[in-house]
Amino acid sequence: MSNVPEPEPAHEPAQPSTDDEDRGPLERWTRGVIEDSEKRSRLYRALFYVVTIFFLVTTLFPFYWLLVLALTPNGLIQQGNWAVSLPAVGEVPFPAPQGFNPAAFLEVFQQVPFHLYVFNSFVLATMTTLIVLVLASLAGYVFGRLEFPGRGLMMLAVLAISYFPPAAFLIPLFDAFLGNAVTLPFLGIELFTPPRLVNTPGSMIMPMSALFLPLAIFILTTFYSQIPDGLEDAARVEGTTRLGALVRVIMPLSAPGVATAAVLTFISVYNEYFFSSIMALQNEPDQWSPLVGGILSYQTQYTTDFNLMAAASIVGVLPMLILVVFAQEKIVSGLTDGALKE
Amino acid sequence: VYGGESSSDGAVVWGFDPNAAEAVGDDIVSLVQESGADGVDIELQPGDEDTGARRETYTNLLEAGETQPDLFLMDSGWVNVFIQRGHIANLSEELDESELSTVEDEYFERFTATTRDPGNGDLYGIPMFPDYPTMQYRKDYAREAGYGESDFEEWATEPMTWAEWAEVTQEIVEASDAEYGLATQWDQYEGTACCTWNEVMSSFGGAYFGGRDNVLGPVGDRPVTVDEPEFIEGLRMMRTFVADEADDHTLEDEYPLSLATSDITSWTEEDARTAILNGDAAMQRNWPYAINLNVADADDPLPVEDYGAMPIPYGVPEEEAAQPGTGGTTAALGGWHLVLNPNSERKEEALEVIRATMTDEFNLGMFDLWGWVPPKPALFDADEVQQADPMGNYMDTLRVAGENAMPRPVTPVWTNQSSLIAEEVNLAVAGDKAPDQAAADLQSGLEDIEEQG
Amino acid sequence: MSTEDQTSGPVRESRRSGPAVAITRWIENLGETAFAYLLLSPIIVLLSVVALYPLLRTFELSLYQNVLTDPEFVGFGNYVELLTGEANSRFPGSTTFLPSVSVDGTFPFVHFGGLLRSALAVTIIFTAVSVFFETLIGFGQALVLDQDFRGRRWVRTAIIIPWAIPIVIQGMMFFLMFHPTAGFLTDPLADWGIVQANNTLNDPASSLLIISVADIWKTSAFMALLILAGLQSIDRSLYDVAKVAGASKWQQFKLITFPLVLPTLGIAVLFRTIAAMRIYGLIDSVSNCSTVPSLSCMVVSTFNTNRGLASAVAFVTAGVIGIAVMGVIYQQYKEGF
Amino acid sequence: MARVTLDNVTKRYEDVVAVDDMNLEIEDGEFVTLVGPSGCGKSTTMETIAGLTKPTEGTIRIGDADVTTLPPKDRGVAMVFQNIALFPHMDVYDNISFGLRLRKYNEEEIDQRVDRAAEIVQLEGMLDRMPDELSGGQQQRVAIARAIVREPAVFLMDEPLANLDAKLRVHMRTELQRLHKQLDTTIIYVTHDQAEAMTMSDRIAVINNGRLQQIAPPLECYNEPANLFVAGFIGSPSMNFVEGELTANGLTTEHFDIAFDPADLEGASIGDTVTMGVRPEDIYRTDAAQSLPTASAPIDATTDVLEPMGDEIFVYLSLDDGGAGATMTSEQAASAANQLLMSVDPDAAIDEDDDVSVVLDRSKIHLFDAASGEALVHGLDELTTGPATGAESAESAGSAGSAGGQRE
Amino acid sequence: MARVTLDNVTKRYEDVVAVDDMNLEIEDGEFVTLVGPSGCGKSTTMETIAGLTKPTEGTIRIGDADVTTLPPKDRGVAMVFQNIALFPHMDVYDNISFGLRLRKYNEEEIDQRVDRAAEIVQLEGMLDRMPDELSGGQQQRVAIARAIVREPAVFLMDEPLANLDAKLRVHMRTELQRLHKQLDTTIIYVTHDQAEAMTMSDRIAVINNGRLQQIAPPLECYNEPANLFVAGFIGSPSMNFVEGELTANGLTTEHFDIAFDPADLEGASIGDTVTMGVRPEDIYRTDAAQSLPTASAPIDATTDVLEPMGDEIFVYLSLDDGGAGATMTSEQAASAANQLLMSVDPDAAIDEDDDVSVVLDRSKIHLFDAASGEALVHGLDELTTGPATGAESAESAGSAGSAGGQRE
Ligand SMILES: Nc1ncnc2c1ncn2[C@@H]1O[C@H](COP(=O)(O)OP(=O)(O)OP(=O)(O)O)[C@@H](O)[C@H]1O
Ligand SMILES: Nc1ncnc2c1ncn2[C@@H]1O[C@H](COP(=O)(O)OP(=O)(O)OP(=O)(O)O)[C@@H](O)[C@H]1O
Ligand SMILES: [Mg+2]
Ligand SMILES: [Mg+2]
Repeated sequence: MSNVPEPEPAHEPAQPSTDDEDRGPLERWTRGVIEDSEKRSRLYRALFYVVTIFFLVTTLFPFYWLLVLALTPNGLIQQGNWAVSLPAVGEVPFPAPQGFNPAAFLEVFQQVPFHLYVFNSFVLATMTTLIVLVLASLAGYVFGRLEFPGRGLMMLAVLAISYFPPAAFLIPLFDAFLGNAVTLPFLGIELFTPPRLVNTPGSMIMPMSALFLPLAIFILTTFYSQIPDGLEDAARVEGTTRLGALVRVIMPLSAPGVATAAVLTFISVYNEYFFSSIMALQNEPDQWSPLVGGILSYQTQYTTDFNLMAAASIVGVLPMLILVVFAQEKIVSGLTDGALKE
Repeated sequence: VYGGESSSDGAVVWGFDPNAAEAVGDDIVSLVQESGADGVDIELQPGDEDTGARRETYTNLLEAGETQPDLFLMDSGWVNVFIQRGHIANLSEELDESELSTVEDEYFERFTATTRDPGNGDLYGIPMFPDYPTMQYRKDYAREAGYGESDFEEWATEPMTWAEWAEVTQEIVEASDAEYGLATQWDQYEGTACCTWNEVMSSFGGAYFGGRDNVLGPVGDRPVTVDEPEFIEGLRMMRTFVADEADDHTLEDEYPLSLATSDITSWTEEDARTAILNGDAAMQRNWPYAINLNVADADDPLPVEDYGAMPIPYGVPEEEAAQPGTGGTTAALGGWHLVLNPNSERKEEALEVIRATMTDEFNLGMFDLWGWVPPKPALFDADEVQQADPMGNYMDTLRVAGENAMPRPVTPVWTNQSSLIAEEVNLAVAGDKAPDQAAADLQSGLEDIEEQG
Repeated sequence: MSTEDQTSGPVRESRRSGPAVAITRWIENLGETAFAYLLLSPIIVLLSVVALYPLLRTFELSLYQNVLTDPEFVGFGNYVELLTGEANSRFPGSTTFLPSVSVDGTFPFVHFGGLLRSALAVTIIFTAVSVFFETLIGFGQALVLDQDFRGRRWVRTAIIIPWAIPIVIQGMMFFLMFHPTAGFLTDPLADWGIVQANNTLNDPASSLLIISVADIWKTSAFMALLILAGLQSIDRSLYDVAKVAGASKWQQFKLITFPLVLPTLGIAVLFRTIAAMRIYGLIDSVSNCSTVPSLSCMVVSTFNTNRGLASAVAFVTAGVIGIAVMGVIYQQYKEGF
Repeated sequence: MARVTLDNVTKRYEDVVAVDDMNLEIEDGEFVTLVGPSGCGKSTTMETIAGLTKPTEGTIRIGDADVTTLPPKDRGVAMVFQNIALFPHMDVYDNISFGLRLRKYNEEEIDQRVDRAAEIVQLEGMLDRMPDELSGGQQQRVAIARAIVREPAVFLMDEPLANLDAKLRVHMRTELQRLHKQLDTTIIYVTHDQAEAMTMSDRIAVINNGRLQQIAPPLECYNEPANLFVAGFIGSPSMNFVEGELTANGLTTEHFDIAFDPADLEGASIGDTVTMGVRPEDIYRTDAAQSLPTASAPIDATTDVLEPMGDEIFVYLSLDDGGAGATMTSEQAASAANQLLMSVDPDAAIDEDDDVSVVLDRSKIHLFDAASGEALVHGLDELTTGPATGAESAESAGSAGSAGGQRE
Repeated sequence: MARVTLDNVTKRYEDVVAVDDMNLEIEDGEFVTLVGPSGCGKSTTMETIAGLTKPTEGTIRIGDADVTTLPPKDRGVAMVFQNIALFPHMDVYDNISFGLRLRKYNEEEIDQRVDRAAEIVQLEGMLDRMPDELSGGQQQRVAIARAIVREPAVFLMDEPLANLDAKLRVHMRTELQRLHKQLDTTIIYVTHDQAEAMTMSDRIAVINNGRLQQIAPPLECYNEPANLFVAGFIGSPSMNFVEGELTANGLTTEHFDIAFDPADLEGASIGDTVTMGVRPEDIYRTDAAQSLPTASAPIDATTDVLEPMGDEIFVYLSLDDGGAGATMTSEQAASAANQLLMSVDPDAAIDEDDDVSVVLDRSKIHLFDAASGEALVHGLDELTTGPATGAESAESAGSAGSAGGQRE
């Protein structure tokens, strides 16, 4: 039908013309892939699975290694022979369980009251996450959606806090949390005497909130700034305040970002031990020492019980695993399903 | 949720050694109670196995004014720092005159000194046990090489030179199932600097700071004597033990190659202990607790007949030592004291525990239980000690070790120095650095630290 | 007159009286700037108390020599010692990392003597390597997770879970993998010449490599999580437009996905860079500070012996990080930050 | 070849059938407009053609190739999206040049084409604005420009002019038509603007509930709607519908009769219920209809409400005295049995609540089967005015007033 | 009281003045439509009233209160946004009930109101869909429902019906008008649909370039446009404009003259350039205009293109023989000096390329000052056909053919 000469110099430019001779099988295959969408999508899928499996293997292998260690009686570990003989290939260094000693897991529980540590970790992480989310949401809204003088500077200041090694905060905070008077730096003027906070959640939550706040602020700033103004406008006309719009519209719409900030904060706190090990003076569960404190004290007390260490580590990871399995389903993939319209 | 400050209501909490607490904790508590502190609840709280880490934890605790633990077991190497900071209770004020004089009269004063304020001599801790390492070995393997009880008896008290020892060990390895000869601790950590290397170095007539008299100072006014032939010689010997092949820095003519596993450069005490227990190593340099554990409390202990001990071999006799007060067999002096938390809310009970630990009964009981060498010379010859099972069998060796103990160079700058020493010595023995280069670098590094105080 | 007002039943907010309403109204009427600062005030308070105050104190501390035993005001003495290399001997790992390339004395005041040079070099190498690979791998993982496929939930869990591992456990894993007794990886890797066969975890280069790999293993998940969130908030209809306009998968990625996740990616890289430059815990649990002396290592290892110096190092570290991330910040700033 | 063919295309969402067994054949170079009520499946049809949605069933061909599984980028179509969907991170220039850059046109060519497109949509000088700095209409114009720069074989345009003012819309229509001619492209177009559909299209496809109702040239849809739905949908205000019964004399409704010979009527027989339809402009006041050769018998009515529109006035006629509520409007009037909507000249002297007599243009009366809605006949002028057996059958249809008459 | 008053409101973006010194007084209960070309500032004006944008200058009052700084939620306004802006994370029910839930209405009341609103916009049964599962028109209806459930004092509606089909649009118009009456609310409305503007509004505000051009009842805007812009903007197709010179005998243009006495004309004197405007429906074929009492002198022309629209046909008349390109359309015809656009009955017997003679309805001829664009007069029938001094001044304007004449 289109015998009409093309009116414009270029419609869509044609695919580079291909001369068919002298092509090897690989080239033919390549061309087949380029031209045949069916083949191409099969290739994509194959590639996709290869990549996925690669990621799975690399991330999971260390856990497998822990499991092997935990199940192998310590005596066998110390002989350190991990070679596995494969037909044709010969000896391959690969850890396979030698012997089977699940008792290690029980033993670990006899030594460390994991349930108490896990409880502490959850309380600390939940409270910190809540505080961080609330504060970071406010800041994210301010930085992401408002224009005001000093904005860049404030963001820089918040960011700069995270430049410092945590140790830089430690001594004055520790002093203050011991109940010593807080004095104005350089001037020596005594301001007030705080209550003794060591061994309480407060002494851990406060510094950890400050520590993890900058990341959350930056994440939320990015996400909040991307919500179209129109939606906030609509909410405000419907009768919300600016903060109401934040809570009802902007936050739910930035849910992937909020969830990510929450997950990152929660995990970070759960795994934090610098502050908690110092503020919980003896890493005892009744001093609100988190799980890491428990595992750590375990590790440092029995340095050659490799199987027990591994078992303790696995036990320490389990709550997180469970949380990630269930929470991510609720938080992250719930959102994905909403966003993914295919 | 956690209403009360403490979970162990009413108990005296005692910061303790984790290995002992795990293995014989209950027995120790009963022993204390039977030794006079009956009616006192005692809870042993295990600390870090690494002495440095335990010190930091205790520093934080005491600085924070925590009331618990009420009692601490403190390494003789760092009690002094706590005394300086005023972190621990002055027992001269807490104890009766008679009790104080007991300490003065009955204890090894050289060891007790490490728990006194150097200024006024006040007592801050009760010595629990001095610690001297020995060379422990598998008699069963040695027998396979043709050695017998007479040899063992001689070895128990007569130190060998490293060359003799290496030859013997080599023979044993070749004749037995052992994979290698020597297991010891040689990681980059305090234990290498204060102890294992200190012993080898001293036995070659070397010293960090120009001899025994300068060990405790004065910082900055003592020579650094590291880049010296005897120092390098010792390093080369250790390198030779570890090396697979001869090279410019090994002394393969004098010592066998591969006598030790190269793994020792990542090892600490427990690695070494398990290596001999497993039967991989023929010999192991370690503290007395390892004897007790390996022949009594381990899961699969060795019989006493198969486990021997000897003083650490030496490089040069005392007379030939380049640095004053060194040479001959040398055992790094370790040991632990019991100190009192000044903030304790159970001071009375705690003092009762302290008093109980001062009894001979306790000292002997601990020797029996866990191999804590009694801190009182009189007890060394006591029948109970000689008959203690299994530790009594090793008393002779321990005495030799004790007589040749070398104190640790603990000064305010020691922490910095020890990590530097451990690093250089570790690298030299691992073959990552030439021994003379390591010595030279260490020399300048230590000089810097000395200068800056 | 409003019909809304006439309806019974509902309580209109504006009708309710009381201070809450008055405050709401007052807040709502604030100008943009005042409103911004009002919302920021709780953060400002929190950060002043638990961040600003301690930092100032620490800075004060850094002007003293060794506060514990004999506090003596030395002004910027600690900094000078640090920069001139005089303080080198107080730190671990002063002589081991990298063959000593002497640049001493090339600058009038600052001597990049052994220590600062190794710490800087270690920190920068570690940061560059780990952040680069984490970004790459994290992006890949995020793209995988953004797909819809059976078992996505489990793959996602698997990919995230390393991030949920406490550093002490992570360190333990890798420590054990290369432990001469318990580990199994040293020999094969040494055969390939990747790590040193003996004393692996006391060898600077091998340890740095292992620590980097350990960090990449764990922290790619952080990148993946953030990037995934960015991916998911992209308006899907833009892809429709792009598809119809003729964009191939790659072009969609390049022209839509990438620019739209760029802000998130920027944040991820920024924070990873900062965190990587403060690396300490992993070093401590896999190897040690003498072998892999990072900047934070220097802080921690002097902490109990010389707090003045430790504080000074902390500030120098912050300065170094500030300089290092300037590029990223500038990028973000241009994006409208 | 850019013929677009849909064969039995069905698109089902969980519980909704958006497109239902659609068969559509659009010739190369044709301009087809899809019209239909909101939610009837126009956009979905477009999406299946573009390849953005895989049809649940059926095949789609562009030219001779089956493209059902081909990705959008290989189909050679450009689309203006109903929701506009500009790339928020690109300025106007980058948005417009997007497709060209993808195809690696050289810079000059791109510049030139973008300039031309921007000129067509009258956005010169806004090329460096970001989308959020544009008004709604400006955004829509960017979307149009983005599609037209590509000059592809098939254009899909989903309500591209909805947000433009009348003048600009007229301008854009012209431009689109010129483009259509110049490039000889196939254009599939969705609009709710009847004038647009009428003036621009070669054919109009009327869709309802996902089903194609009629596809025909605009005037055919207007004058010969295939069924009740099309008749009611095309034309604004809507056609008047009155239900009645087919008698021997023609059609009998509640208020009036129309005389014709039902025997001439295929597909319906006496006694059937049929619906009569007549457009407002085909109702005349009896006095103004002298010139009308095909007038029906006069019907008495009362004027209810007048709605002046500028160029015409809508008059709501009430057929019974009860009258309708004052608020009844065209929409209701069209379907209410006792109401007729008539449009008259703006100059006409007509008042509210007047008694008037009106006639219908018989040649413009449509009859539909009330049950199936299918059209029976368009224009009664070809039918005889009475039963074929009657003597009056010879009577000319031209004699106004005689054909049927008022009933009360 | 929900009077809405804008006093000297100006809104400036960096380099764009979106609203320029706008003064607007909208009475309580009034229905005012804002019209104007794309980008003229309608949406921005709405936003300032809603409180979403702070005006750069000026004050806004609702009722008696100055609300310039009041937050949107306290202004008692509801708004339908041009870009629809549904909350994507809420289903239809939640979207509609959003404002009610904020105000803590009880569940029952909410349910009831949502149901009613859903019924009005014909979305019953879709309440649990998510926005992305709706068609464009359905989304827009949700947006309308969201605004109307609240029943506030002031409604702002920015092209609320743009994506709806003609029928639904008519329905929605009716509903909005009923709501307007029932609730007695003030409605400010933006539309590009002239019919909508005409039928619904009490007054129309015509805006151009951010400036208010005219605010008046619809027919006034149509019949007595204040200036050239309004005249050209209102009415579709657009008014024909021909530029000419004012002479002693009336208006002289390139192709024809219109006779009147310029002395009667205020604001212009002989020699001035004026623009004459006449709408397509006010041009008649001479033979069909016998009944027209106010016809001008006949003008000879050639028909160019015919554009059948169903209910009318647009005829492009060429005044000179050169003719225009075949593709010239209403838009160009309106402004081209040698073209006139005429609309005729669909039944009219007219062909392309016919020679025809046409007359203009003098009573519908508008004159504008060509320089300022201001209207001079609407309808020349009140003016005498010649200079006042001439004897012919007594001549009745009713005599067709005598007033002015064709010029070649
Ligand atoms: N954020 C902004 N920055 C710069 N210019 C803007 C911005 N928002 C709007 N404008 C400009 O202001 C002018 C008025 O915009 P407005 O949205 O009010 O137009 P409108 O009359 O609603 O047009 P339409 O009918 O196309 O929706 C337009 O020229 C637009 O480009
Ligand atoms: N993702 C979806 N899930 C469920 N139903 C859908 C989805 N998308 C569209 N629909 C439904 O399919 C039908 C057809 O939608 P479509 O968008 O094609 O309508 P349309 O003809 O374009 O209407 P409009 O004129 O309002 O834009 C509608 O009833 C709509 O509600
Ligand atoms: Mg649609
Ligand atoms: Mg607008």
